[in-house]
Amino acid sequence: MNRGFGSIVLDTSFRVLVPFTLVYGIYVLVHGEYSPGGGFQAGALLAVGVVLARLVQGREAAFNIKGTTALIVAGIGTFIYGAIGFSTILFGGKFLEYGKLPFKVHDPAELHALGMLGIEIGVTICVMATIVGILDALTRGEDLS
Amino acid sequence: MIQEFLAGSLIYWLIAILFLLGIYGILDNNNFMKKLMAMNIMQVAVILFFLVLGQKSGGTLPIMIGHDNNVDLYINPLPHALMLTAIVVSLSTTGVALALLMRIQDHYGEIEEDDILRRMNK
Amino acid sequence: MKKISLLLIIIMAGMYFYAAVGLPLIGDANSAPNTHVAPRYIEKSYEETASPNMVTAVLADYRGYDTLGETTVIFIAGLATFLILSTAPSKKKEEEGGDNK
Amino acid sequence: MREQLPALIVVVPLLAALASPLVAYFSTTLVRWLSIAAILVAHLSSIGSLVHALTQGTWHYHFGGWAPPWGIEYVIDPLGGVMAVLISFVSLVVVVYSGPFLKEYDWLKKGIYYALFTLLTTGLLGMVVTGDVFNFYVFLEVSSLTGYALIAAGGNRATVAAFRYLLIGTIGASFYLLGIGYLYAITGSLNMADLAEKIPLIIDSPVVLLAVVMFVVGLGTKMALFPLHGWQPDAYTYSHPAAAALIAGVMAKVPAYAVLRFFFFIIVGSTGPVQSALEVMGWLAAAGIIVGSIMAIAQKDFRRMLAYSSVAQIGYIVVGLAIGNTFGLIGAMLHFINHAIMKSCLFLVAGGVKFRTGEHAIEKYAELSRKMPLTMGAFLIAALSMVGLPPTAGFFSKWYLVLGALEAGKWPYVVVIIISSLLNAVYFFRIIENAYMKKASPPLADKASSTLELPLQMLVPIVVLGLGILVLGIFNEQLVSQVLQYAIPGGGR
Repeated sequence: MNRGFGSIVLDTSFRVLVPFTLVYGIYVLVHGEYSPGGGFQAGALLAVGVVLARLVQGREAAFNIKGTTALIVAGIGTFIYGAIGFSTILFGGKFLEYGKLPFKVHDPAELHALGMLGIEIGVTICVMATIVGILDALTRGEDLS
Repeated sequence: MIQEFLAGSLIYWLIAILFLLGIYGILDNNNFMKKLMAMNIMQVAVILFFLVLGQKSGGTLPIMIGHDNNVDLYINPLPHALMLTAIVVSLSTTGVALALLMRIQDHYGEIEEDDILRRMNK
Repeated sequence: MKKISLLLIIIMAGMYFYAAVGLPLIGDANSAPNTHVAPRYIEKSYEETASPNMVTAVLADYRGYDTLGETTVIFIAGLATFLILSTAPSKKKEEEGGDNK
Repeated sequence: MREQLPALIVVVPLLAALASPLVAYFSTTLVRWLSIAAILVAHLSSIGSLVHALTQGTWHYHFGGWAPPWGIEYVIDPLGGVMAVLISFVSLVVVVYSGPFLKEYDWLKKGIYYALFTLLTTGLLGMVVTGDVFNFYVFLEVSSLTGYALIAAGGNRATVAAFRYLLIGTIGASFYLLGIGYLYAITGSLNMADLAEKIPLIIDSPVVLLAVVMFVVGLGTKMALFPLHGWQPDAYTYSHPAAAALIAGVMAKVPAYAVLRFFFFIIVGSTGPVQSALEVMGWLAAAGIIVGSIMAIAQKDFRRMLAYSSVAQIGYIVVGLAIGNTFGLIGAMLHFINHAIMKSCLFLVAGGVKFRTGEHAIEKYAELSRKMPLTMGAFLIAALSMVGLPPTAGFFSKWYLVLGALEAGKWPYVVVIIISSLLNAVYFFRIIENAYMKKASPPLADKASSTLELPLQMLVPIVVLGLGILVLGIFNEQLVSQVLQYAIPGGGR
């Protein structure tokens, strides 16, 4: 797992596939309000990009996230979610009351949509980083042998 | 009568059988990996049960078509939202269990419950 | 032991079959779950949250606090996997279970 | 900020835990203080909420501003408030204590440990203050998953124990989830207050009967009620020594709290399945008290003995619930508090002895009273309290239980409680005898380098909990009349 399965076919198809996967992940994230989708699915898709890089190019892949970094990033992702909830307390509402977010919009309902987008971004980051982190932890054992 | 049963409540019996199969699998198997798979079957049964509760004949996906918010048009979105949570929980549990199994396999060289317990309490 | 667990399972199966008569029929539009709380989500969610996807509205807004817990569960899975797999001096031979007695 | 207190109980430790890996990357000292501060904030918030609930009535907090049953609400009534104060207090003590065990960890493992520990506290606190049955499930899983991880961190045998606990715990959680599914199917609601209004109308439905059975099995598994306790001794014995006190002391209490909440506040009705369910649970618990005590006598390992004794002690709480009158419920509530403090204190002592001498076996406790006088003093108080001698807290919960059983005319419970006290005396005096009278034949291994018997971070928590048992015993009268009598069903203001 640390060396990757690189070969010319894999490398080429990897180069074609990964940008689409990442863009599709972001599409699923921002489109979650209008169609089936949302943070969890988007996170899994984004993680696929990183996991593919690991599988094809090995641990030295150009875009790779180290396991420990992934864990910290996962914490930050969930923290974004909690922080959005906590910020509404500071602006005078209840926890997670998106209606109190300090943005100018013409319809108060849109504040809710903005808040949802914010927390979905947090969820995406957490899911992506956790999947990468778990992969890293599971394959680390192979270093020892 | 029988038709109503088949269309209306048979699914509850099937879900109960699936759930109990999962539990029997956990109790009966000796191999930790098989137990884990049985655990997943059990969790799927619970998820199915909730999704069945959200069903409504004539209803469609709970995504608004135009601005039509007629209640009869859409199925109940609440169980779907709840089960997204339950699915994620079941996934996390499985992940942690697999990590534990890797440790057990590393240390004991096997994942048969009898043997491991005997060696543990020696 | 196997016979006892089988017996218990059969008893429980009987209880599930018995209780199934009290549950709403599948697809019944007048059942309690379809009439008590859910109609408000269908009728008001667009007006209140500007999201046409009701599942997302319920998941992220009405019951957003559950989803915070759910995201935390994923994070915990990551932490737990790391802690479990990194405590392992996995290939080091040590006496059986001698670490914690 | 004052009106936000119920949310702060859970949200502050949650946010602190999420930031822990990042903070640990910069400073491992800071992450320790962050966890302590977060749990302290949770403790102060829960005290504030409890005071508010006692003086001005039950406190409702609506998340996101959505009114129940559409949104999630937190409900702080005296019962939930007392549990929140108890959990955050024990957690605060244990987090201070766990420092020296982590000396050899690198920054990452320290960060992960503190994150998991704080999340365990978060999960337990979230379960006791929530007013929504599905939210309860989410926090049940948060606390369970962290529990599995902290148990597995204890070494190689611990992974097997944790895996078996994971399987059985997931069965329990699935039963619980299916139970709320059945209630949802016939009421359409997930809010506890809403359910409490709707269920009495349909109490005779077979669906409610099945839901009650599933709550008994699910919650019974989670709290290690007698025939379902198979996972528990291994899990408690091998768990991470620093976190064992929280896991053993508090984790099993919260499902027992849930039984109280569900069977006395939500599924109420003079007829119907609840009475028979409580009756069955009472008999099982009585059997568990005897079996657990006898098994405890047979153990050679101190922590394993304590684990079996937990099976018996959970039995007292369930017996109190099964008695069901005012005295019985007060006895059960008192035992929630007393047993959490006593068992945590004993596990802290076990960890301390392990830290000093590296031993858990009971026979190695010889002569310890001279080497570790304060630790063994705390142990002595806790042991006397477990047996139930008058000045200590343990006496009063048993006293109320016996009073309740006599009033309800349930003689067998009285006999069981008395027999079990004798058995408790047998296995605790064995250790007291070892520690205070015997001479160690080969001199004890001594790992300590300083002049103190233990590092100060460990000694202070042990002494605090030991004194806490005495204080609880002395001010028991005030505790019951000022707080607990409002916490039991029918006593709310």
